[in-house]
Parts: sequence; structure tokens; C-alpha cells
Amino acid sequence: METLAFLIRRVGQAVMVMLIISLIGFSIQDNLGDPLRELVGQSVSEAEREALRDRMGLNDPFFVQYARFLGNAVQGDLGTSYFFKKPALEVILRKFPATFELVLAATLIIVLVSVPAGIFCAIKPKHIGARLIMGLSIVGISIPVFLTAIFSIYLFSIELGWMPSFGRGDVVELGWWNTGFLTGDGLEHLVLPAFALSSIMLPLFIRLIRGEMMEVMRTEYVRFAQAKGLHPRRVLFVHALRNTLLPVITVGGVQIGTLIAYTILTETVFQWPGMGFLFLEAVNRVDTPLIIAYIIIVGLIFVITNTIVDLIYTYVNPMVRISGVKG
Amino acid sequence: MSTLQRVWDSNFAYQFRRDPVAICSALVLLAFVLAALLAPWIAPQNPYDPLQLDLMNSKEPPAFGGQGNPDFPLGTDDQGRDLLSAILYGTGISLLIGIFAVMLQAVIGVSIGLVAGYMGGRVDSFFMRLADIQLSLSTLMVAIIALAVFQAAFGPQRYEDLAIFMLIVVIGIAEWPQYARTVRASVLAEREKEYVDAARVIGLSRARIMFRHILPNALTPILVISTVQVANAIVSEAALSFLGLGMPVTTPSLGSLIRSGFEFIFSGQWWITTFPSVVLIVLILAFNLLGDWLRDALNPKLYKET
Amino acid sequence: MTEPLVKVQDLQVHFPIQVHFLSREKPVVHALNGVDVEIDRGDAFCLVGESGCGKTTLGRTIMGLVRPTVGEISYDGERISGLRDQALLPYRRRMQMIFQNPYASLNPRMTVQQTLEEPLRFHKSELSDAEVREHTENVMVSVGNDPGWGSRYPHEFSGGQRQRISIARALMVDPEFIVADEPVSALDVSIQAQVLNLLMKVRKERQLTYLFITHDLSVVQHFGTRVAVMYLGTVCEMTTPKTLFATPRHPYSQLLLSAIPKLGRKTFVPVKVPGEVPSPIDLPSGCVFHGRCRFANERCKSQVPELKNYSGAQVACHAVEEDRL
Amino acid sequence: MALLEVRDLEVEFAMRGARLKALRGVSFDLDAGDRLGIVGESGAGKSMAAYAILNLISEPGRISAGSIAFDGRVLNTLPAEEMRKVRGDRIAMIFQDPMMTLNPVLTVGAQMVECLKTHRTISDGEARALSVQKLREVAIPSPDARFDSYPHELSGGLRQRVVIAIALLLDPAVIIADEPTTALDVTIQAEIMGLMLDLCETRGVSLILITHDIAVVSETTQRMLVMYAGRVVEQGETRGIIARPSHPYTRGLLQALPQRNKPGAELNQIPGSMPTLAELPPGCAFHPRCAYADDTCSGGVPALRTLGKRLVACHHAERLK
Repeated sequence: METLAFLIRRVGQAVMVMLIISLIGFSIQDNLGDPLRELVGQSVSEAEREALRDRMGLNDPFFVQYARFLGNAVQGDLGTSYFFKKPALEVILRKFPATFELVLAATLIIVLVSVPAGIFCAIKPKHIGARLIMGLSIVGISIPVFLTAIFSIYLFSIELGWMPSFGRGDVVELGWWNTGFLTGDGLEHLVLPAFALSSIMLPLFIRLIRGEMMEVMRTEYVRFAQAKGLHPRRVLFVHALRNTLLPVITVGGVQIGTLIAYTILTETVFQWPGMGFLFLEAVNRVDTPLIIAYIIIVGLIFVITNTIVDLIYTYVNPMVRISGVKG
Repeated sequence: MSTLQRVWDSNFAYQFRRDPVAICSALVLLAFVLAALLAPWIAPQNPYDPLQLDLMNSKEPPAFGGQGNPDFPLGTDDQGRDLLSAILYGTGISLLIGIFAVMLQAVIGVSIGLVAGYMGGRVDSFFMRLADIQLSLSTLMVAIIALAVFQAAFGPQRYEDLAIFMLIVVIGIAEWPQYARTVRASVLAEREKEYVDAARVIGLSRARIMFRHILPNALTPILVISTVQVANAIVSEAALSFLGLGMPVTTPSLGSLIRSGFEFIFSGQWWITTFPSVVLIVLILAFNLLGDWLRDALNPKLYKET
Repeated sequence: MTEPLVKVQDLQVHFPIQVHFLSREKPVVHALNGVDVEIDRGDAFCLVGESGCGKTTLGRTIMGLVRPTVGEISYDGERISGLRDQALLPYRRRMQMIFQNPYASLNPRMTVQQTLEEPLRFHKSELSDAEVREHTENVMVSVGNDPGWGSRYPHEFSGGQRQRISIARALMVDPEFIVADEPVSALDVSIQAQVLNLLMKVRKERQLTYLFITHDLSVVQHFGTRVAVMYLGTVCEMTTPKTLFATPRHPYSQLLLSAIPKLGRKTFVPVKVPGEVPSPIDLPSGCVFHGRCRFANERCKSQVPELKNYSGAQVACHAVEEDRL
Repeated sequence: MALLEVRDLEVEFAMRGARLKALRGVSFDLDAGDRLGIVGESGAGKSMAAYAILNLISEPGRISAGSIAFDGRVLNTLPAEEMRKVRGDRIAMIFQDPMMTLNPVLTVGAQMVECLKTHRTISDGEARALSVQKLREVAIPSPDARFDSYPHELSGGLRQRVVIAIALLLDPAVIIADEPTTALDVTIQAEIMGLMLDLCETRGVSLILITHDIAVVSETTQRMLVMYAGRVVEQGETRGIIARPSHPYTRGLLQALPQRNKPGAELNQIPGSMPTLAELPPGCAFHPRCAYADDTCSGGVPALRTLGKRLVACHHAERLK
């Protein structure tokens, strides 16, 4: 019952956010491109334009137009890209797999490295390795993603020639999806971009996990677990880790947005054929429908991932699960 | 005992004196600020003045390699601009945008945080929900989209003139939730303390309690996040300029210098990108190290989700 | 019979709990459920009870820090509950408060001098700087503090010293009534004695009236002239400490007394109390204590007992009334 | 030989380059089935002693001298793995705040079963049965249901019962209880105390009760030691000490209690407050607050010496008679 109520609330919230985003998207459309520009040439007279505007509903009140925009959007119609002359949604979704795989690879790197490294730094704070990790992490945080990307290209592609410098390599088509995970060339192309994308988030999470872990290790319940004579491994992984992960999950939810923002930078440097690269091109070409489609798709991704993160949090934290109120 | 003596003896100063990293970061920052302020006098040329640029001098390698022109110690970019001068001026622009953007963030964020924490109830819920949404959309994303739209709306020419102002405004507005949440969290924590009740028992007005009693106690976390926020703002500016949404090449910031050199890195002119990058990294690192130290030294209970 | 200094009539305080801003539920904590208390001039009136019994809320409501949901509070014959802040100011000078936690009750960013001067300058703005300083010094000396402490900050002092500074702050405006909310609970035993002695001394010197909130019955016995035992937002028994200790009437008072560890008692006498304190969100019907009371019957479960006089004590208990104990 | 022998225990902390001694030579014995009270004000080092016995002092603190012998083995030099087997199994601990002692994300049952499975080879079913049995013994209503509860679903009193059940789970020889009832209300405190005593007595478990409340110690223990600023100042039979304290501090502490004073009269207060570790006075740490102090007291640290049936660390203990 409570879970259901929680879900309903969460979905309600998601719909609210999407409404706001769509409103932003619509205002952009309303103020930016003139749809007539693409439809008719320069030769059409002002009177004819006005007639056309009326017929297309461009002179309707704001909210009528917005409602129409919303209705179309829900049906998957976000307008036609000026440049590609194709439905904007289709153009964007075509690029979705590339971005998704990049984010997935970077997320895997972040999770697989930050958790053990953070734990290690928390339990052996004086160890030379831990100090090294902490020192490197502050340097890592201080290097902007696009610089990591540039210098990794410079080092590994230009100087050493180990890695391809741009693009996605060979991809395999699986229905409407295309993946670089299945070819050696595709994986090789993924290494540098994924590393660059994870480069800021990784030290951030190492530090976060370390900090939370050290705080948890000082709590009375960890001391009690130690006083019970439990094996240090159990104290660490069963008692401390779960409590450490609660705030980490919350931050993770917030950071997903930043990660997607960084894909724009990474994809630009590596010319990775994903949504971010496409978006920047669209910005330069003032391809309004594509810009709006990108904003809405990205908004949707945020909302979905945040909802999933919330559900995971609820699952891990029994206090929310039962009472529904943070205790 | 003088105030100065008290400051010197305080735990805070003691920890600062004992920490070489903190001292170094502070010195580096001081050097950067001085260099940027004195740029018009110490820079070999004025990189903004097209008359001083000569395309004949373009892509000169750094002088110390032995093959470059001694007039350009760090080499030149593709416009023939002296890199050292461009970096000195660019650092100034980056710092300017960073600091003003953070001031704007602080003004908006602290006000909203105070109001939300003080009024509570629906006002609080509304602002915090808004902050949640904006944070989860990521500040860089908000900035990219906003600037992309502005650029499309104004056209590239007019946008270039407005760029510095737009960057400050957009980065300033995009990051207010950090301040708002931090301030709200400390206001909520302080509001429950008994010294506030003591002030109420005296009969002091709510405004006086807020500003005289609660706010001074909420300042420590504001100070701590400010350092890191300046670093973040500078990174954001650099990222936006790198994407071509920020400072134009004619009045380059560090980010736009990096952008202008990026394409030449493949053809061997590594210095155009590398030198501004190193400066940018050192600058951010110094801010981050200082922020880290401040956090440890003052040890405030910061809002967790920063 | 003279008018009591503080008169509390049928006071009820309910706090709504914030659930979610979209939720329909409006749960309420019943912190006080109809409390009637009279504090006479010169009393050291003690409120005693376990955590959550509403004793602190009662003190805070009298001080105007909490708004009553129902009921009325009068001070010196004038109604003060529901007054606006401005109208309350004349009373603020006459009533002051001392808090529990010496580490939180002083503003860490203000010097001792600033902390002490603030109430005086606010209420007596006509005083000159020299007069303010002189008064501050006098009060500091009267609570046994070194007047030279003025330029220092709270963190430089120990818990006991801070509590003495708090007391000095309360005395700055020469109040006649002081609410002391667990003023010694956070202190070590040897320091407790210092602070209790000080409170007794200033009471004698300044003819103060105290509302002393505590969970420690031994302090009540030593300090109080009257005592009210509270349980779950209601007063169960009101009498003098002497009577309470000699003949506790209410079953809860008896339980409380039997539970305090006695110095020098040679064996431990176990206490058996069925159940736990119920939640103040879902109050039990009838007498709030009936679920844990050995003497409870059907009437206790349905009818709320009222405070009634029994030679020297007011007790709210059906069993006492029916002489079933 | 006593079950637990603590000798000259010292614990020090590295702070700002300086070494601060939180414990400065603490010695005591605990016999099987005995109940020992450790009394002191905050900062006296009484909790530190408890953590030291279980070798749970964490950085930047460490045991810098002395020995802890338990059942013929020296605990503070045991390998970590051996020490771990003693904790929870032979020596169990109960902490102050039941709200903080139990892990919020694990069920009560999980926190009991893990303890059993760490120290014994036992099947899941047996572990559950035994845990529920223990929950029943500490008088928790519907123990079967409570086994699957999360800590935040229980009240403070119930949580402390769960903690006691966990401490008793493996029938330890010693239970160290660090302010077990301080966070609880008086009526709950009385119940929990009664329960703990009853269980220790019927099972022959030795108890070290650490508290600031002399009255609790006087009712529940046979022997007690009084600590001040990291040292034991008086040690002996509880009844004797309560009736006739030999150390000025113990005496001051007892006389400051309202129970020991005429209602309304001025309490016999001890002036000043306990020094912090960083600013310990020379000689006897109590001398600045002591009415009996003279030059000998500031000159030398008084050794803990035998006086009748008692140990006292005071140059002037004889004068208190």
C-alpha cells in the first residue's frame, strides 16, 4: 500500500518535471525558429504568410499552442529537423545507443573502481596507497573532462598510437539498436571516451565513499558489531557498507544529470556520434526542433533514472520503506 | 590580547600554518590573482588588440625549445597572439567570471535558503523541490541549454559582446541550489538550538534573530563551499567556452584558448592548448585544495548532497 | 487567597507532524492535553516526568515560545496567551528562561559581554553604556563569575561555567519569574551541586519564582516547594515534594518513586511496569496511564480523570477517588 | 587468580603532536560472577577502560602500557584474530544509547544470527530458534515477530533489551555495560537494570557496570572503583565506600547529591571542574578542588595504596576518618 502511494507520488512528480521541461522546450520553439522559414521561400508575400500562420495555428493563444505542442509530443511528434529533413525524435533516437553505451561504460568504470578504492582509503587512511589515491583524486577532480579527453587523445592516440582517436569504430546493428560492445574495434574506440567521461565523477565518488565510510565506521553500531567479535570483513561489508551507500546512492542520482551533460563535452572531443555531439551541431545550425527534441529526451532520461535511483534507495533503506517518512 | 594575536593563536590559523598544502595553494592563488590584475602591465602585448597581432607570427613554438621567437616565451596561437599575454588576460577573465558568478550564486542561494529555512512549510517545500529538480538536471546541462538557446536567439555576433555577462548570469543562476540547500540546512539546524529560544525569550524581533543570531552561525559552511564553487564556476566557464558557447576567441578566456588550440594538437602545435590547460588545472587545483583544507579545518556539517 | 503569579487553564498543545506535502493525513502529537497549573509568587514549582510527558512544552508555552492550541495562560492576573509579540514585551522583562544544554544555549559567535548586554539594551534602551557595563558586572559577580570573562567566547568555558553565564543572562533584566528547563541534567554531579546552589541563592536574594522542569526526583525533593507529576501531557498529581515523597497517591507517582535508584539501598528492588509509554500521536482513551496501571478498570479506560483535592494533594485518578489503592 | 586482571593500563591519544593520556595506570580485578561498578564524571576515562579491555581503542588512541589478562591469557597482546574470538563470545559489551547501537538497515534477527554464526557452527534454523529464545528471556513481547523487525520499529527500552539479548547470546563470562540505562527514562531504567542483574546472577556472568550514577552502582554492585582524570582514586567494596568514602573526591561526590543533603539547604559542592587531559595539574589531579590539599598533593602523584580493606590514591586519606 505504502509502496503504491510512494510510486504514485513519484510518478506524479516525474510528470510535473516533464511538464516544466516541455514548457521550456515549447517557449524555445515559440521564440526561436520561425517555422515558416523552412516551409516557404522568401518570395511569399506578408499577407500570404499571415494567412498561413493563421491556418497553422501560430496566432492562437500561447496555451492553445502549448497544448497542441504537448499533444504532438506525447504522440512522439517533436517536429522535423531543419537540417536532416526527418522527424527530430527519430534523428535523436538514432544516436541514443551511442550515448547510452558511453554512459554505461563510464558508469561501470566509476562503480567498479570507486567502491573498492573508497573503502580502501577509508579503512587504511594512513596507507601509502590510500594517500596516493586521495592525492590523485583531488588532481582528478581539478582536471576538466574535456582536458582529460584532449590529453588522453594526445598521449594514447597521437604520441603512443595505441588507441583510435575519434569515432565509434565498427558497430553491429541489432534491430533499431546499434552496439559497439560486440566488436573489438568498437570496444577499442570506447576505451578513451569512457575513461575521459568517468574521470571527474570517479575521484568525486572515491572521496564521497571514503568520507561516508569513515563517518559510518565511527558510529556506535559499527563499534557494537566489532564488540560482537564479527569478522572485520563482515563489519565492513554488511554493517558499514550498506549505510555508506545510502547517501552515495542519493548523490549518484543527482550526478547522473552531470554525467549526461559531460557526454556533450566528451562526444565533442572524440567526435563520438551520440546525442551530445548531435546537439552541439544542432545548436550551431540553429536546428530548433532538434534542440527541443534533445532537451525533452534528456529530461525524460533524468526523470526515469532519478525515479529508479529513488526506488533503489527505498529498497536499501528500511526506514523509508516502512514509514514512508525519513525517521 | 589583540585580535590579531587571537586570530594567530586560533586553531584555524594553527592548522593553516601546519599545512604546507594549504599555504602553497593560498600562495598560488594569490600569484594568479596578482598576475591577472597586473596583466596590462606585465603582459608583453595586448592580446585583444587586433593591430598588435600579426598572422606572420602565428603558431610560433615556445621560445625555450630553442626554435621559437624570444618575443613569444610560450609561443603564439593561430592568430599570431602571444600565448603568455593571452593566458595572463584569460586567467583574469576566468577568475572574473568565476568570482562574479559565485557572488551571484551566493546572493540568490543565501536569500532563498534563508527564506526557505526561516519560513518553512510550503515556501520551503516549493524552493527545495525546485532546487532538487534543478540539481538533478545538472547545472552544466542547464547552462549549456540556456547558452545554446541564447546564442541561437541573438546570433553569434551579438552573442560575443554579451558573452561575459551571459556566462556570469547563467553560471550564477544555475548553481544557486548549492547555496540554498547549504544555508537552509544550517538555518534549520541553528533554529532548533537553545540560544535562539533565548533570543526569543528576550523578545527580539524575528528579523533580528535571523540576522544577528542565526546567520553568523550559518556562515562557516557558506565560506567552505564558496571556495569549491569558484573552482566549479571556472570549470563550467571553461567547458562552455570550449564548446563554443562561452567567450569568443577575440577576447579569450582559458577555455576558449584551449578550444582554439584543440584542432592544432593533431598537427603538432601542442603548446596552444597545453599551456592554458596547465594554468587552468593549477588554478582549479589550488581552489580545490584550499576548499578541502577549509572543510577539514572548519569541519562544518555540510549538506550531504553537494 | 492571593492571585497566583502564573495561571494555566485547560492548556492543550498539539503539534502537527509533517508527513508529505501532498499527503492527506494530518497526524498530530498531543503534547499537552488539558493542563491546569497555578504557580504562586515565591514558589519553586517543579514539573517532573519522563521524556515526552510534556513538561518542557508546558514551560515553553508559558514563555510564549509555543502557541497553545486550546486554553489560556495568565500572568499576574493578565491573560498573556495569544498576545502579539509587541504586546508581550512588557512580560518578557518579567519572565526569563534557563535552558538545558549549556553548549547550545549561548550563541557561539557572541562574546559573553554581548550575550549579557543584549537583553538589557533591548528592554532598557535608556541606560547609558556605563550603566549597562556596571549592571553586567554586578550580575556576573552575583552568579560567581569573573567579570573579566566578558570579552571571551562561550567555547572557552566549561559546561558549568556556561550554565552560570546563562543564568546571568536570564537575570540581566531583573525578572521575577524564571522557567528553568532541566538546567542541571547535562552537567556532572559535582557541577550540578554548584548550579543548584546558585539557583537557590539567587532565588533567595531576588525573591524569584521558579518553574523548574526536571526528570530527577531527588532534585525536586531538595529544591521544590511544589511539584506536579506529569504523564503523557497531563498532570497526574500536584502537591508539595514532602507529601509526594511521603505518600505518593497516583499510581504513576508511586511507580516513579519506586524506580529511582536509592543511594545506600543494599539490594536492587526490581520494578515491574507492564507495557511502554503509549505514543502521544494515538492517545489512549480515558486515563492516559490506564494501559500500564495495575489498578485500572473499565472506568479508567473510558473516562478521563480530573484533578481532585485530597488533603494536601491534587490527584487525577479514579482509583484514588474510589479508594481502590 | 581473578577472571579479569587489569594492570597499570595506560591509553594515550596523539593530538596536535602532543600525547595525551586518557588512562594513567588503571588496575583492577574482576572475579567470576562478581559485579564491579566503575564510577566517574564525564572525561574521567571510564568508557576508555571498557574499550581498552576489548582492545577496541581506535586511532589516534592506543594502549601504551599495562596488561589485561582474561582467563589466563593476556588480551592486549593477542593477535587480532584471537582477540576477535574473545569479543562477543567470552566478553560482551552493552553500549549507552540503544538508539545508536543497532544497525538501522539490518533486522534484529540478522544482527543476532550473525553473532551466533561468527562464533559457533550452527544451522540457520537453530540460530533463529536460539535468538528467539534469548529475545523471550529478555522479556520482549512476541519475540518471533520482533526477530524480523528493524530497530527503528522498536522503542528505546525494547532496543536496549535486544542489545542485552545479543550480549547474552553466547553466554559470555563477562559483560561490560557502558552507561546501559543513561539514555532511558527512570522507569525503563529500573526495569532494564533489574533484568540485567537477574540474568547475570542466574547465569553466573560477571558484570562491569560503567556509570556516572553512584546510586545505581550502590544498589547493584559488590565492588566499585572511582575514577578521576584517568586514574583510579578509590577502590573497594561498594557498601563500604558509599558509607565511608576514603578519598576526598568520592566523599565530595557523595555529599553533593541532593539525597545526602537536607531539603532546601545548600548542597555540599565541590568547587571547580575536572581538568581536561591537556591541562592536568601537577601531582594529584584533584588537588586544586580539594579541601585537604597541601604542598605534598601538588608535589607528587599519590599512589593507589591499601587502607584497611580498600585502595585509595590520596596522601591524606587517613584524615578523612
